[in-house]
Amino acid sequence: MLGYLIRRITYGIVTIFAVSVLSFLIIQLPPGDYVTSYIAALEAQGDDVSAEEAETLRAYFGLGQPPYVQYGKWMYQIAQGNLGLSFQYRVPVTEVIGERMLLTIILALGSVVFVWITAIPIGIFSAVRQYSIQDYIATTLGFIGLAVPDFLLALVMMYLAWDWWGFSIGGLFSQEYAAAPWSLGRVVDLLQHMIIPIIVLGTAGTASLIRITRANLLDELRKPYVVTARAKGMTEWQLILKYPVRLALNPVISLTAYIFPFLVSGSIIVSVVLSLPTLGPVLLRSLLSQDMFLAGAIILLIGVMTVVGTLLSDILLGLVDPRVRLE
Amino acid sequence: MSQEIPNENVEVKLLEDRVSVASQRQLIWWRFRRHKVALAGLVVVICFYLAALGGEFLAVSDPTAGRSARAVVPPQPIHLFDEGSFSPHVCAVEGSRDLYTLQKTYEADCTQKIGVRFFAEGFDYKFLGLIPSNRHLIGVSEPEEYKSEEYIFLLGTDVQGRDLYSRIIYGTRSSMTIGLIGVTMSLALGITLGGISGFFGGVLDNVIQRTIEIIRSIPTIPLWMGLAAALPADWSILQLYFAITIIVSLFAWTDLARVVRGRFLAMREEDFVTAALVAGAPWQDIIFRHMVPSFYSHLIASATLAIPFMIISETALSFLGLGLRPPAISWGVLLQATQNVQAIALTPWLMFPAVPVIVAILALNFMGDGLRDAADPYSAVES
Amino acid sequence: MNNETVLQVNNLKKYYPVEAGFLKRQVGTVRAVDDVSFAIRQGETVSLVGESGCGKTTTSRCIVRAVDPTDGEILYRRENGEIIDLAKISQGDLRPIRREFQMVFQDPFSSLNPRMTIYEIISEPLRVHNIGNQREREDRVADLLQRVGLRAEYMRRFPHAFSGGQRQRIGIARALAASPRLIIADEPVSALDVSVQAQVLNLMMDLQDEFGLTYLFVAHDLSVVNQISNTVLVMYVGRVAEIGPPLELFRRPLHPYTAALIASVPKPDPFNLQDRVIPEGEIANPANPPSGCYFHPRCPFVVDICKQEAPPLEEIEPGRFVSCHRAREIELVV
Amino acid sequence: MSQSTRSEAVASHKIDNGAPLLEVKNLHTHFFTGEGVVLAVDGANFEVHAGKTLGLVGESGCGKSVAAKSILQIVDKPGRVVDGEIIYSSQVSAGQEVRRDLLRLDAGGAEMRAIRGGEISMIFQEPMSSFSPVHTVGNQLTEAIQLHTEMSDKEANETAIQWLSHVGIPNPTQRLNEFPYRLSGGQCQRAMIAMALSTNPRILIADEPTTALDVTTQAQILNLLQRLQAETGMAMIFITHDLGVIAEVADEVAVMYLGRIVEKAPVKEIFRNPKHPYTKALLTSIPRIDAQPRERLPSIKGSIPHPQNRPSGCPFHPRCPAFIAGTCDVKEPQLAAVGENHQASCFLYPGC
Repeated sequence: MLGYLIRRITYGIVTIFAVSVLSFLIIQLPPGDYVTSYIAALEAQGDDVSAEEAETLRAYFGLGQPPYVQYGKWMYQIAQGNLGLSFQYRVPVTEVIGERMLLTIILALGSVVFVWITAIPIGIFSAVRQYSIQDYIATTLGFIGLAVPDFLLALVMMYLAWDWWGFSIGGLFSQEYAAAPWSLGRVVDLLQHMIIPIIVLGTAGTASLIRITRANLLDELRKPYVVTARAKGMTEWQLILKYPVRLALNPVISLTAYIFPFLVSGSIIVSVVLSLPTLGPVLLRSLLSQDMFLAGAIILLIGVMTVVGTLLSDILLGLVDPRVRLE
Repeated sequence: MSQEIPNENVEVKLLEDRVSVASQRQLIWWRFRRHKVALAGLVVVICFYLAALGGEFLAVSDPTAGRSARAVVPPQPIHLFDEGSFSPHVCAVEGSRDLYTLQKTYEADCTQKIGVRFFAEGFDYKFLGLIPSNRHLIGVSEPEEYKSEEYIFLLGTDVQGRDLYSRIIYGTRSSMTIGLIGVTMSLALGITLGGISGFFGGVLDNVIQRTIEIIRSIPTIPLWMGLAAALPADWSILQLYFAITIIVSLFAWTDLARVVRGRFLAMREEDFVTAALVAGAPWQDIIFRHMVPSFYSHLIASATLAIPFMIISETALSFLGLGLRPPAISWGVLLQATQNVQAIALTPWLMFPAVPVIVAILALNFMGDGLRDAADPYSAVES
Repeated sequence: MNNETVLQVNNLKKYYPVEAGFLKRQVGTVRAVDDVSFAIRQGETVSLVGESGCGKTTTSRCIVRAVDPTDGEILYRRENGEIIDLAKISQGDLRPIRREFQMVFQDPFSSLNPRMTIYEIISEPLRVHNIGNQREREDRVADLLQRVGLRAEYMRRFPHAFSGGQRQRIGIARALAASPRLIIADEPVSALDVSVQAQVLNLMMDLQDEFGLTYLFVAHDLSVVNQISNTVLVMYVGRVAEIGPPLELFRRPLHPYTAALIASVPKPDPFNLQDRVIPEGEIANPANPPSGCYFHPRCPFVVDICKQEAPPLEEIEPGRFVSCHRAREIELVV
Repeated sequence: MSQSTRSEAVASHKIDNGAPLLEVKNLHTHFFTGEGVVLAVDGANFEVHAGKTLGLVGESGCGKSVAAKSILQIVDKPGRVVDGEIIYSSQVSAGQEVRRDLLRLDAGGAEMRAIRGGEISMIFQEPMSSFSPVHTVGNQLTEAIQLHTEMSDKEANETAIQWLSHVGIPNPTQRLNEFPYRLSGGQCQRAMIAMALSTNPRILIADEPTTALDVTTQAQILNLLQRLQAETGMAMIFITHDLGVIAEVADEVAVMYLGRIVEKAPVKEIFRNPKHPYTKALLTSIPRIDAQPRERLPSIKGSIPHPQNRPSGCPFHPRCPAFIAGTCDVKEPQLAAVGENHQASCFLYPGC
């Protein structure tokens, strides 16, 4: 188990490194260096920046030095908790991200839970009652859920909400709570607003998880140990829930590791459509306005979140399946 | 009863003979054919690519020609009969501006009928980029007679007064080919790297596998967004098109590489591969006569299932304004018009481009699923 | 190596590293084949027999170089008398020689490429070695098919049209296509039904007589081995336990393991059910074998030396080789 | 072989009043597949007597496993028992027997489940994959015990340990907490036997229990099964394709071919005086360790047809050396007496 854990953590670190390099690359890609765009942004807003100030800034970020030095400085700053400045908002990136980060995590976790509690029972039922009407319905719905991209689903939901009830489903808070400090009322308000985003976000994941649970369970149901259990005299549901489901869930758990990045990524576009106060809309705006420090920081943070999520589900798999630890 | 037995046997015998000499490809086709949904998917996919090829012929009007006079016209239904006789037409619309909301509104005026016919004359184009023509599948009977707003807007028009139906047809080309080209690129990468990984194994395999694992756990959408946003603003449509295709396929090759590697590894253990080795076959022979033909069907299935992913990616990026940019036309670009709730509320028909996206993805998924089942015609047939 | 010998294997070894941990450190060695020596004379059948993990299949794969041996010699006498070491030769140099020794596989399903017609499968060795033109190859395949008891027109069919026994015949036809001298048969009848097994065994013996073939026959079934071999080689955990002609070896084994094997085989004879002496314990793990003679923890005749020293393979009677410290003193009954 | 003392859990069942413990009559189990109906078992008749072993012998696809699973009503989908009777006499109290048709019981009902694994246990061919890889051996063993007894966890654990040591597994207490992959194939099969016998069944169905094992391990397992049978007095249905194994373990033999019992007799009678051409051919075509090397074996021509292409009439007629045109390929022979305690279904014998 320890070896397995070390291996997983090493992969995680390497992945974070890869993401950080890519994020840095993205920061560097637009023409002109960061200070030039920063100064341009400041001047556009009426501020005057002297040549010395510009030089100080350049030295601070190590501009003009080789890229790996700049990368090193950027990483060093990040390790200090300094994610740089957003020149669009003119405040430190950490301030812009703050609560949005938390809400992004809550949304992704909520979707994982939603995916689990809907997909697994449906998948199990679908496999056990293979070729029944319910199975066909679940399979077809699964297919459609897989085919509809989540942002289109969000659009459709918005249209329906507008057309049927005449209200907008955007946002995660009602107006009275939007800027209020955290309180029980705000949490309840948040939960109410999260239902539709979670459904939108979780649909594709649910669909694929239904299919995978079903396929895995069908595989497991043919294995000899199921016959053994049956020959013991167990009731059908008793044995299905104890044995094949238990085994079929292993790949499902490890799959969560791969669904998680999709949920986090997917939440970005869905958030844009539903104008949720998560990282998504900020990322889009920063990319469109070339606010690259903010963008780079967000991409890096999302990368770290994904890696941590993946790591957690890998560890979960290791706990659940003795064969994984053995490897 | 007993007289019937020989007949039955003859039939069984004939069937047996037919199956005995059936090649792999035939068996796959027979098996695929039994999947009715997959077959329907195949037909739909073919239709989409035909539409991509002959978009100009299918379009009603020039997709870039817009006039503010006919902005946001709602979809016009085609009436097949006129006073009991067959004469397809649409009703003309009368535009006016609501003085209160300043919104443009249209009223159908069925006293003015605009005749619709097949193979009508319309704007000039070159069919397949070669043959000059001005015939279109459908169009107005006498184009010269009508004013600009008196035309057929099957799915309505956008804010700039461009015919949405024609734009969707044009969008098919970029959206569907990005999938195809993207998959081709992913396949090239996936086959090369997966093949190296699976055939040679060892350190190389280890490095490639770890790389794939890392790429798979990277959150792709934010990275695409970042990469796409970093593309220079002054690039041409064509440059953007290829850049976006490359970005999209950059992250899709890993699945295909895994499929290829897995197949190679499984194949290496097959006795018939050892048999070829023992027979003295050179390694090119072993790879291209034995291994590759044994899994190309699986590969086609996996590639088919990867296309929807590419289509979704392009649509999403363009929808966010990070992918193809106007004047390029793709489904994602068209959907950009629906980014806010007001647009959806007032001009819901602008959401029509979502329909081909969903239909294309569904069709490709069904087809790919059927292919995957059929790819291994010897696996136990589920009843 | 005398003139009659086609293949002589000397001290063949195949070790696999056992890797563990994140950095794939080697933590041990599986001695799949550990110092195996034997010789096959022209026109004869030598059988490798033993239980799972005894290294019989690895030995055969080393000889055809589907696996590269770790150490040892595999001397092969070509038709022109030239002697080459198959263990050392490069794959490229080996290729033209390959047509002289062919292989028959255990699994009749995985050994035929399902994408190829029977003609393509059987003619592959001909194609690879550029023997004959299309017409001649077709005639050859038709001839081979008839020879193994199938109809010539089957060459247009695909493997899925045939039963296990028929497929095994096709596999034999392929092995014969380029007129080899030596055939390595890896459990060729184990996957077949009892009623088909005899057909294939008979066919193999007929072909051997007709073409003067030399067989290396790998099997786990002692009765099958008894039926087809001139010489039997009993293996245990990568090592040779005993070599001898079947008639003597099965009636009067010299190694306690051979005796145990024979006693364990259920005999289709309900009239003579005697109490058998079957070995206790389990087959040793090749990754972690016991000291000395690998069989000592299960051997009823074990003495101290067995625990310390691995016995050498000695010829204690003409044609009877055995690796047991006590082979000369103990009396084994079956 | 470990000679542990007889465990308390082992109770003797020896009662033989001549009536069979289990009677399978005219069993038909068919598989309804997309390509057509496969007659996996097509009219099987056999009896199992207390303390005796019935050897069910046949080649691949003859339906021997399906017949066994039909007894417990655990035939996999799309298979279904379509006809027949399986009469089982259970012992309600000392000397009192109740005869029930198992096929009339609800497959998922409590009554059938009490029999399944309780009174009739089963062991399988693949000992490794017959255990769930993610549950400990002990978990799976105690579960079987607790399904059929009122034992507490602790008692069940103790019983499980007793049984593991009784079947010759070293360190049973430790093994109990281990996962099956830590056990060798032979040990897994021993654990499987322990699990099957821990509920004191009156009949043990052994479905090719030694086919996947090495020959020395096979001998150990066969010895173990015979020892346990002698101790408990249970009846056994032993399914195999190996006539050598049959000769060793069986008292009665039923030979199956393509879903039918073609011959049935006591073991010595089958080997001394086989009647059906299939049995005869099978016996002469098996290689023997005591035979003269390099002699040709008489072989059966052709191969077993695919169960979907079942020949008309007698299923063996296309391969039969004694084929009678116009009879064997048209009419179906019935199982009839051809001697004392000896039945065969072949037109060579009157009454078939």
